[in-house]
Amino acid sequence: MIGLEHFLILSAILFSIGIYGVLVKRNAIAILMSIEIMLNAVNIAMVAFSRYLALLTGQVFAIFIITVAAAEAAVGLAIVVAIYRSRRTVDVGEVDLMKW
Amino acid sequence: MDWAHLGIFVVVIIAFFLIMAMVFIWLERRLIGRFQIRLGPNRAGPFGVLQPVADAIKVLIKEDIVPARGDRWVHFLAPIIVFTPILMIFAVIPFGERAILADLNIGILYVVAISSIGTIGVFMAGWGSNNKYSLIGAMRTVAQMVSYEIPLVLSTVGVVLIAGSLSMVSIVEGQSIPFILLQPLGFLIYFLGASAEMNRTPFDLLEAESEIVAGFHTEYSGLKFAMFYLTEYGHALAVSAIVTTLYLSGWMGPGLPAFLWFLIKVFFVFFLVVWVRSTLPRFRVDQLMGFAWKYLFPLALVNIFVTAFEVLLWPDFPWPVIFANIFIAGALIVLWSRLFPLEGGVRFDRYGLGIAKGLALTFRHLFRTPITVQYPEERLNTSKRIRGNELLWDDEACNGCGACARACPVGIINLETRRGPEKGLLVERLDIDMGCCLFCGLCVEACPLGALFMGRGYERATYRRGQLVMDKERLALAGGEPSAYASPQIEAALPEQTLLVKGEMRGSRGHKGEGRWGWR
Amino acid sequence: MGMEIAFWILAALGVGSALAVVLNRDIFRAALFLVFCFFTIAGIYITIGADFLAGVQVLIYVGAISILIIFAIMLTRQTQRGSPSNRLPLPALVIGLAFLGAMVFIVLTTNWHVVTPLPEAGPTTGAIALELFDPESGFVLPFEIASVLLLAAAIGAIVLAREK
Amino acid sequence: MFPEAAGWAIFLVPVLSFAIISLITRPFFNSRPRISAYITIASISSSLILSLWALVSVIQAPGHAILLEPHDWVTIGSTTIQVGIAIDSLTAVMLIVITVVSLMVQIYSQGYMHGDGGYHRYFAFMSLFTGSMLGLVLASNLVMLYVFWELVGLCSYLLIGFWFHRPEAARAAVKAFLVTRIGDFGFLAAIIFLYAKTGTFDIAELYVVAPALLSATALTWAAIGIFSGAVGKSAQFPLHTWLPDAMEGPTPVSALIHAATMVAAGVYLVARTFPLFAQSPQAMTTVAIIGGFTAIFAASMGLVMTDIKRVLAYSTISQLGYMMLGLGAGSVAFAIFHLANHAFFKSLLFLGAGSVNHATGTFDMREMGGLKKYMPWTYAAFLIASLSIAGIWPLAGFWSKDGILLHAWGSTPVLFYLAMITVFMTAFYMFRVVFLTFGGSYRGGSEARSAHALHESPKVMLIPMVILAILSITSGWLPISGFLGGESMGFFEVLSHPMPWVSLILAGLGILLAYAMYSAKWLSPEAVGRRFQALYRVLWNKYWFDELYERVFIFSVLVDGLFLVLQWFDTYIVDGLVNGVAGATIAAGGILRRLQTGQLQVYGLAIFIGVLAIAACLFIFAP
Repeated sequence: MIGLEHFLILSAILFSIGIYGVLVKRNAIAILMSIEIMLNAVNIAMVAFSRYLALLTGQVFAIFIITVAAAEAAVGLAIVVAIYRSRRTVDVGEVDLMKW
Repeated sequence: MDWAHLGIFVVVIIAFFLIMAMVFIWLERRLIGRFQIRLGPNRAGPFGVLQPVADAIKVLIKEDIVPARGDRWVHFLAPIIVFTPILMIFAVIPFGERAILADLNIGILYVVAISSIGTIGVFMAGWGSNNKYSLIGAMRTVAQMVSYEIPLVLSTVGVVLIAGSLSMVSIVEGQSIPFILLQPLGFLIYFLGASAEMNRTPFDLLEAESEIVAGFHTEYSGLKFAMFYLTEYGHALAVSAIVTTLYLSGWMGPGLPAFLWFLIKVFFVFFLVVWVRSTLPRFRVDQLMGFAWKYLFPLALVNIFVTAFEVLLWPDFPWPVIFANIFIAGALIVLWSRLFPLEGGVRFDRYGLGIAKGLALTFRHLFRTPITVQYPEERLNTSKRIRGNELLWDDEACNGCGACARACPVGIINLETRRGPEKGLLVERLDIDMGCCLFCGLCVEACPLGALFMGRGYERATYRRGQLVMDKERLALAGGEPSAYASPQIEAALPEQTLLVKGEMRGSRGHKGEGRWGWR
Repeated sequence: MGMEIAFWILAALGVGSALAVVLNRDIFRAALFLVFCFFTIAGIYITIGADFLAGVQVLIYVGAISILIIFAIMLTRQTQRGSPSNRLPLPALVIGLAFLGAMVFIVLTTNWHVVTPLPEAGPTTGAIALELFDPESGFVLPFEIASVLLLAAAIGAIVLAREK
Repeated sequence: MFPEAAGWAIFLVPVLSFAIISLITRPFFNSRPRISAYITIASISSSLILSLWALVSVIQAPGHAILLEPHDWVTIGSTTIQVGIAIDSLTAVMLIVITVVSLMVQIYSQGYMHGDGGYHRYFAFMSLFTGSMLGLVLASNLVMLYVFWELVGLCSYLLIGFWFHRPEAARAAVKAFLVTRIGDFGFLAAIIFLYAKTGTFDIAELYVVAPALLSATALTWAAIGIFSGAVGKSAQFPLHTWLPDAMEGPTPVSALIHAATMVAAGVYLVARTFPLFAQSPQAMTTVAIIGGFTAIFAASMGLVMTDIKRVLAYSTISQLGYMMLGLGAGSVAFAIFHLANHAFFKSLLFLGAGSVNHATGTFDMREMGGLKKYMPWTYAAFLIASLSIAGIWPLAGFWSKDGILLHAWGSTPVLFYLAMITVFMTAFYMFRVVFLTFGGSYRGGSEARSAHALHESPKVMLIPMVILAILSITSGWLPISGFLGGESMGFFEVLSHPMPWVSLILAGLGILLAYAMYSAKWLSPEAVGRRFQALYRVLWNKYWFDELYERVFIFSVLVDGLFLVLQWFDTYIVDGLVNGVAGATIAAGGILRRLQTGQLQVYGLAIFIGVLAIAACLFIFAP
């Protein structure tokens, strides 16, 4: 029988993969993709809670998370494109104007 | 519903899909033919119904070309990813009262979600081809599809509001009045949006050969191309089915069995699609996005507001609402196009009448006799002065003066003579290489005795170039019919030119004798 | 039973495609794997009985966000350079594993007060709508704020990405 | 019975008029400036009617006072600040004086300000001023009184600087504001001191409580503190320097604010808190000395000024000194009586000066002359006011001035002698003005005005002047002093005393001297000036008080003394502290900035490590 723990651990695995991607990738778009994985992992946990605790609020929260993720993707990618326009790179290692 | 039942249903749906796609391919070609006063494919099988099969066989045995340095896997997966979602849409199409694979209670959402996957496939096709035209075409196509998807989805919200459910079955059952009457504006927006989603005329400029090669599937051939082709018609089928379900009360109808009603409506919608395609010209690329964002999108929003308002006020939708909605739709379309003209000043209140006229014209064409020539059986009624691809030589009249050989600008007339018994010249040899002939007719004009003529024949195909070299026997006048070119006496003798086609006179009954397609 | 098998398959595919996203050097393929990952997650929603959310997941993530990401990839023309790693793979791996360990530990040691027996999974669309828009305890205000956020994000994205 | 709402309405109606003008008519009816004038006049008229009602009620009320319960305004901890109004005979007289003079001035202003770009603004400020002034006299507690005290100061500032595009006006406005602030500081300190000692702001309560709770010294200081506010507001020595400069404002403003009402607020304040002063002989003496000295001191400067408004300004200071002298001599009744009379004739003098200016375009008397012919009404009004201020029987000024002189004789004879000299000086300089302005022949005016351009002012300006002239004659006949608790004198009976004769003779001598010098030319003013050249220079330069304040006090004491110390403190202690902190931060930042690599993912790593650490801490330390 599949229990809540299964979904939560799946969520944890995806979240950790996302963390790894965020920390490792050089390409800003790849980082955004990893963040999307993390958000999806959270959503899985939310939906699993809503099912196993019989509270629909979890799914409502998932919807809000999706909304925010869409906004984040739009703005984030627009920023990446804008950075690419001005600096001809999307390597976050090369975008370090804010140091010192 | 047990597994066996499910499996059978899936097989039935796939079969239905494939057959209907083929029927649609045939139907579209035939219909476009008739809209354009042609016949369309009519050779393979009765009325050409086997044409799609023949096409399929042809395509299956074609070579599958993968571009060098292309992304092989992406290139391979793209047609599948484009094709599969279209097939999956049919899972929620109610063909009859209980003839539905899965009556999901998120029916429309499912349709919208699934059909959005196809865009990824288009992208993959463009990317995997490693061809800049493919990629640009793919990106433009995707941009177009995404843009038109928004008004499309929004227009379905009106239906959902009235039906109070996302489930397709509930929507059909909710249509005591077909929703096309309650949602005329929504129907129009959905129809136009879906046409754009399918990349159909007038929204097909991104895969139009004259614009950008063939768009994202430029580099596809063989079976993979067939998949795209099948997808196109499958998509048309799906859209027709969805429009039927959402706006035309699905399977419901008096008298006939449910499935038949469904089919009739599907064909009707497809007929509309083809009708529009065969009538309207393409959009200009700068107007394409503007139409979606400035015209369809706001109107779809207004439609939602109006519908929501009506749902609140009159939950059971009395019939006067129909007229109110039709009036609102008309007023909105006219006002909106007046207020926000597209680039280049395209205003639909100005062109609307033209569109209607064009549709009426193509519709009238349906009832006209096609002017297609069934070639080997029927021949064109050629011009009196036609310069056919042959020359005719009158052995009796020729005195071997060689004027023709001197006049020939390309020097292909090879004339050998010898002294004859009455001091005249006898033609020993006359070879003309018709493979090099310009058909300029200078030789005919140069002949002082009228011994050389252009011929009326135009069907001289050979397997070798050498066989095109005519000798005396083959040039003999007796073998052909001389043209009236440079020969007034022959022209006078010929019957009056009528229509292009021999035999029975063809063409519109309304235009009989006007010679609109030929020379008198 | 069928749902269990589906869960295991989908979970494996999801984790695999997520790994492919972070490990693949070809950014375009990574994006495709991301799409696939989203898709498997939609499938997992179905196995939990969240059908509406599955539809939303496909519509938003597969249909919109992925397209956005692929467009961004195309616009930034970084495909030749691929998506290499930086100098931190090892620390990142350690952190990721530590997170995983911590979360798994917490998941396994917490009493979640799961409802037993589990209620039958029914259609969720209407229920979610009631939950969202219930005038008493609903989320009408957050919903409105979310729509304003989306509008702001859309306008902001246009302004940011516009060629000057 | 007088309703409380009517009492509040007296000062709130003009404030409302201010709000209407600034919020409605100024933005929306900018092209119809007369609306603002009408609104102002209507509001002040209603205040006048209500004030008359209040006066009648006060006369009928037992003890000549209407007692109204105050309302709580702000409660901070145990401190409750109340607002309330109280109407007694003093207030009632002040109300009538303020509303009458204000109404006259507003009517007059319609003509005087005609065509000015700031018409709306002018009437808005005037409404606000009148409302504030009425609130000042109505206030039943010191806090509210102080609020209105500052509000009238603000209005004064705004109206002196009404033509703010003129640098002199802007400077004069700032000067007035700052100089009065010095006095206000003492006043505020006294309020706080009194509250700290007695726990109440209510004036009526203070009458009873303060003498009981405060030691004699403390009471003296409190009284002196209050008096310092009065010194600032009433331009008494040594804070008198702002009032002559305040003449940069429009002349009706000078008439209303800087002659009749606001400057008299100091006198009113002392009168209002007189029970406190009465307990302290030292304070009374201080008031009397400052008043008496200011009277002669200002009058002496008025002798030589050539600007008509400045003469009037010094005259005002001098007359205010009289009032202070009267207060110091212990006669509230005569001080206020004189205040009322002075309000009428001095505002009339200013309006007359404004009328003259309206005709000639200048305030310099050397360029006037001979206006009697062209402006008979103005001349008549001005002459009446001059006679009144000179104290000629039976005009208004005579009655109150002689009352004060009588009391001064009773308390401190030295001041009485000074006051007598001042009477002479007053008569002299006022008639100097009369003869220079109206006598002789016309001397030019400002450049653009030739003699045939001279004309009498329009009726809207003349009618207020006529009414004020009538009041300048008759207000002395009213039993105001009796009403205020002093003795009244019979109309002819007063002439049976020797004292009035002395002052009348001195005034007559002053007039005679002025006639001799400026009309009959028996004595040449230039010759007299040369004869007393040293004195003339002193007077002409106003005893160098402006220079004293500016050079010595501001530059030497403040800028070179105190400010240097403060600057040293600021530079080395305060800045040193701040810079030290900043330097330390920079140094620390120099070390820590190595951590900021700009590499996003390093930060991300740190964040995740931090999250893990927090989770670990929660796990380890949570119960």
